[in-house]
Amino acid sequence: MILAPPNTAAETADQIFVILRDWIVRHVPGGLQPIFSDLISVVAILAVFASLFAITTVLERKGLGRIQNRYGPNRVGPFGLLQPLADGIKALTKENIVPLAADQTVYVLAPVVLVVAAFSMYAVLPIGRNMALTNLDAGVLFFFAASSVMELSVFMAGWSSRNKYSLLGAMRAIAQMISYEVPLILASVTVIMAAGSLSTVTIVEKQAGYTGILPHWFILTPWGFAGFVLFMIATIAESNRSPFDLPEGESEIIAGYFTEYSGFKFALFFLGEYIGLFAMSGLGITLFLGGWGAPLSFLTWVPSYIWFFAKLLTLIAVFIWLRGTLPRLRMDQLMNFAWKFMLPMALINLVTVGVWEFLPHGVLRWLVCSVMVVVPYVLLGRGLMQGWKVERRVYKFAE
Amino acid sequence: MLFTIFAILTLAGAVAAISLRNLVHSVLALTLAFAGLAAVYLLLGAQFIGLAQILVYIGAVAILIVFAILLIREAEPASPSMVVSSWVGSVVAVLVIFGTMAWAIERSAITQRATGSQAEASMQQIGNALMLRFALPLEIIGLLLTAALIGAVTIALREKGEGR
Amino acid sequence: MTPLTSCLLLSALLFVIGLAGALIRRNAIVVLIGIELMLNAANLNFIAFWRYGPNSEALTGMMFVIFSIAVAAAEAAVGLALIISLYRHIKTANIDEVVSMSG
Amino acid sequence: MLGEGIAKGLVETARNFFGSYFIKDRLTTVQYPEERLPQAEAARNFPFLVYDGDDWLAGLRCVSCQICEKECPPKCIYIEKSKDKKPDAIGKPQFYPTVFNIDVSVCMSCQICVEVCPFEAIKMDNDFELSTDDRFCGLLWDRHRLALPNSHYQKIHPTDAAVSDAILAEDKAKVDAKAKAAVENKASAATPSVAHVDPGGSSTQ
Repeated sequence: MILAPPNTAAETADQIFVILRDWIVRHVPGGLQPIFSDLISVVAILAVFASLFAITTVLERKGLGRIQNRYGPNRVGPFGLLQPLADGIKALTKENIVPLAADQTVYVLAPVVLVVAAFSMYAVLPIGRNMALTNLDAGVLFFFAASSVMELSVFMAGWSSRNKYSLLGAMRAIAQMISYEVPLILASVTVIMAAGSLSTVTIVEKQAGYTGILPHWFILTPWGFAGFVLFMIATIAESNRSPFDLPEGESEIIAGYFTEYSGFKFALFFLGEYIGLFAMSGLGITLFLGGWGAPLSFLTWVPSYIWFFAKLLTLIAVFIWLRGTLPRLRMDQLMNFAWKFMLPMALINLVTVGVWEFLPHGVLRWLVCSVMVVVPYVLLGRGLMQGWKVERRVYKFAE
Repeated sequence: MLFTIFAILTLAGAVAAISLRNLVHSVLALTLAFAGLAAVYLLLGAQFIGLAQILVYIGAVAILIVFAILLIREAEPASPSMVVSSWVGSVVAVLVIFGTMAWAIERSAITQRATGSQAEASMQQIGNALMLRFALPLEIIGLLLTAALIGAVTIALREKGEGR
Repeated sequence: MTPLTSCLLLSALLFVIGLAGALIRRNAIVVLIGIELMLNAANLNFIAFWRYGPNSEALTGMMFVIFSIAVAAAEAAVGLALIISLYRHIKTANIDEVVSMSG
Repeated sequence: MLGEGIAKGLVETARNFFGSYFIKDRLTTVQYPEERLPQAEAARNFPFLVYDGDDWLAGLRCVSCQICEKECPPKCIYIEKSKDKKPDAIGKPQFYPTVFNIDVSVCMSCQICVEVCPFEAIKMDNDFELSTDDRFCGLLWDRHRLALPNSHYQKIHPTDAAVSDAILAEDKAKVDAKAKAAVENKASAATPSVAHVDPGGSSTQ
């Protein structure tokens, strides 16, 4: 889309990439212009998020190291910042092993399907003002459709490897992904109800205003906060990250569904997993954290894409923090948590949104909705923890 | 042009789905057919249906079938024949049915007088239709899904005294 | 060939492929796959008639497909539960061997 | 309440993360090739042959009795005895090893060779950086490479070295006393002039 020329310096900085793209597109013959415009955006998204993946791997290892009283990687380049490069070279030069018993076609196809599905989620993600690749009418639905394809690729990888650990990992992963997809979608439905639209761009626009200096983000409502927490927990579970990393629990089933993958294909799996995580976090930002909007009204001069990536990096930092803190769940705990806590909470949250929309603006609806969220949380939490005996562990043979 | 490509994709997937010996392969071919069909829906302007198709059929039904295959451990059936004993009659019946349908489509007047209206359904319209005009069917579908859920669990549950 | 005709032909082909799978193959799961294909063929018909037929703003065809997808999901769940139950009783998913009631 | 423990854990890890930038105790890693922890005195890794004086060949304490070769559990020691004799640490004429090889890749650092050696000739070194890119010759250490002066032993294991030196000194004293007694016996038995020719004289004392 060609826009009117910007007026102020801040606006130019905000739209710099859009202007740049339009400028490049103008030098292309007329018939090819729309395709070329999309192509540039796609290439930019691929490049930006692939490098974000590289940065995240090194940040994650350094952060986890600091949490565990040690330095992370600090040998390759200054502060170990070139570590992803070294890892990439290693992955590319490693021998590309395909097990003899493996189902060749499916085995090779699985990582490709995963990466394609993960990247296709970015098509509807607004990473800045006027910076969504497409503004689909059913954007959120598209997002979940793409993410559901990832389950299939996990199954393909696990089944085609002909390895019991791969298959077990795939079964676990699919069971987990299906279980947590339900609260994930239900948590998003709250926002869809409040915004009255499935289009990601519209949802961001609905959160654009300010009251005083505080923005109209959905997270700043009782149901939005609960929804955000549910959404993020489900996101972690969907992308098989710690503490929900049972499908690839190294101590139990080696590496789960990508046990048999090596070299470049393994790197693709790794990439796909992180890209999926970023996409899901991006959707969380879009739905609850106001997308590319500034957090305070006097900060609106900062370019929109900077806010998006600042929020994304904050969420990534939280993921790393959680990974460094929490132990892995057991399978029964995982399923109990999904079906006995997340699902009822998401359903109650759905009702809360309805109440919120019907009650008049004011203190009353804050009070009612807070109670509607907090009371079930306490009760469900108590129910979930019933039968737990938290006591100091006695070591039989130590001391 | 695009329609032809997606149609071929769908048909190839469908044929592979019913003809491959390995059951998991046939499910993967089935997902190909579903994806092709979703693309056809998108091409026809039914965005919601196309995406719901991917979400439900690829994300749920295909995965469900795959799980069932793994549970009954018969991914590669050992039996020499893949087809039922009475397959000749079935083939004849299928061909007759296709002939009839093709003949009907060719001769039908409705295909000639199709208006080709370009109206696309926005999410707003679909939502309104579901919540107002089709509210009762929606509720019934919800009831049906719940019933199916409970029914499926009841059927598949291990019966008492049947333990390994 | 008008667009509607090609859609209907695709749907008919899909239907007979599904029918062939349901009638010819011995494995119960392939039969289920065939049934799913037939349902999809019907969905395609609805969409095609919604798109090219009169009164497309009423969205009747679309609604039909939405409900049909929901029904298909329920059908798949129950069907697979039946197949698993069957397998547990007679240790096979081969429908030729399920003959205990044929006398 | 649900989430309480999670919050506590998060606080703890956050303290670790930020503390690692300021507090030494929260970042205990030692950057190995550049920094090293001091080794404990009892640290041991691989045997070496002790020699006295400056000439490694002349000063080797080993008399090639081959007890260590026989006792070595993985049989990583190979010794060839010399045909001639030379005076050892305490002055007795003894055989010496013409070949004394230890295979680094086979040695399991058990210290049995040290325990059985009656001559204080083989001791454990604390050097652990033995890796090499030459997997044949680089891992088979000959007597020259194994020989290290007693001063090195005194430096790395001062307590053990003191004990070992005391034993040697005692032995030497015994030998000297015996030699003196022999000399005196001889002197009393034979002509006194012979005593001046005897090479086993107690010149050091």
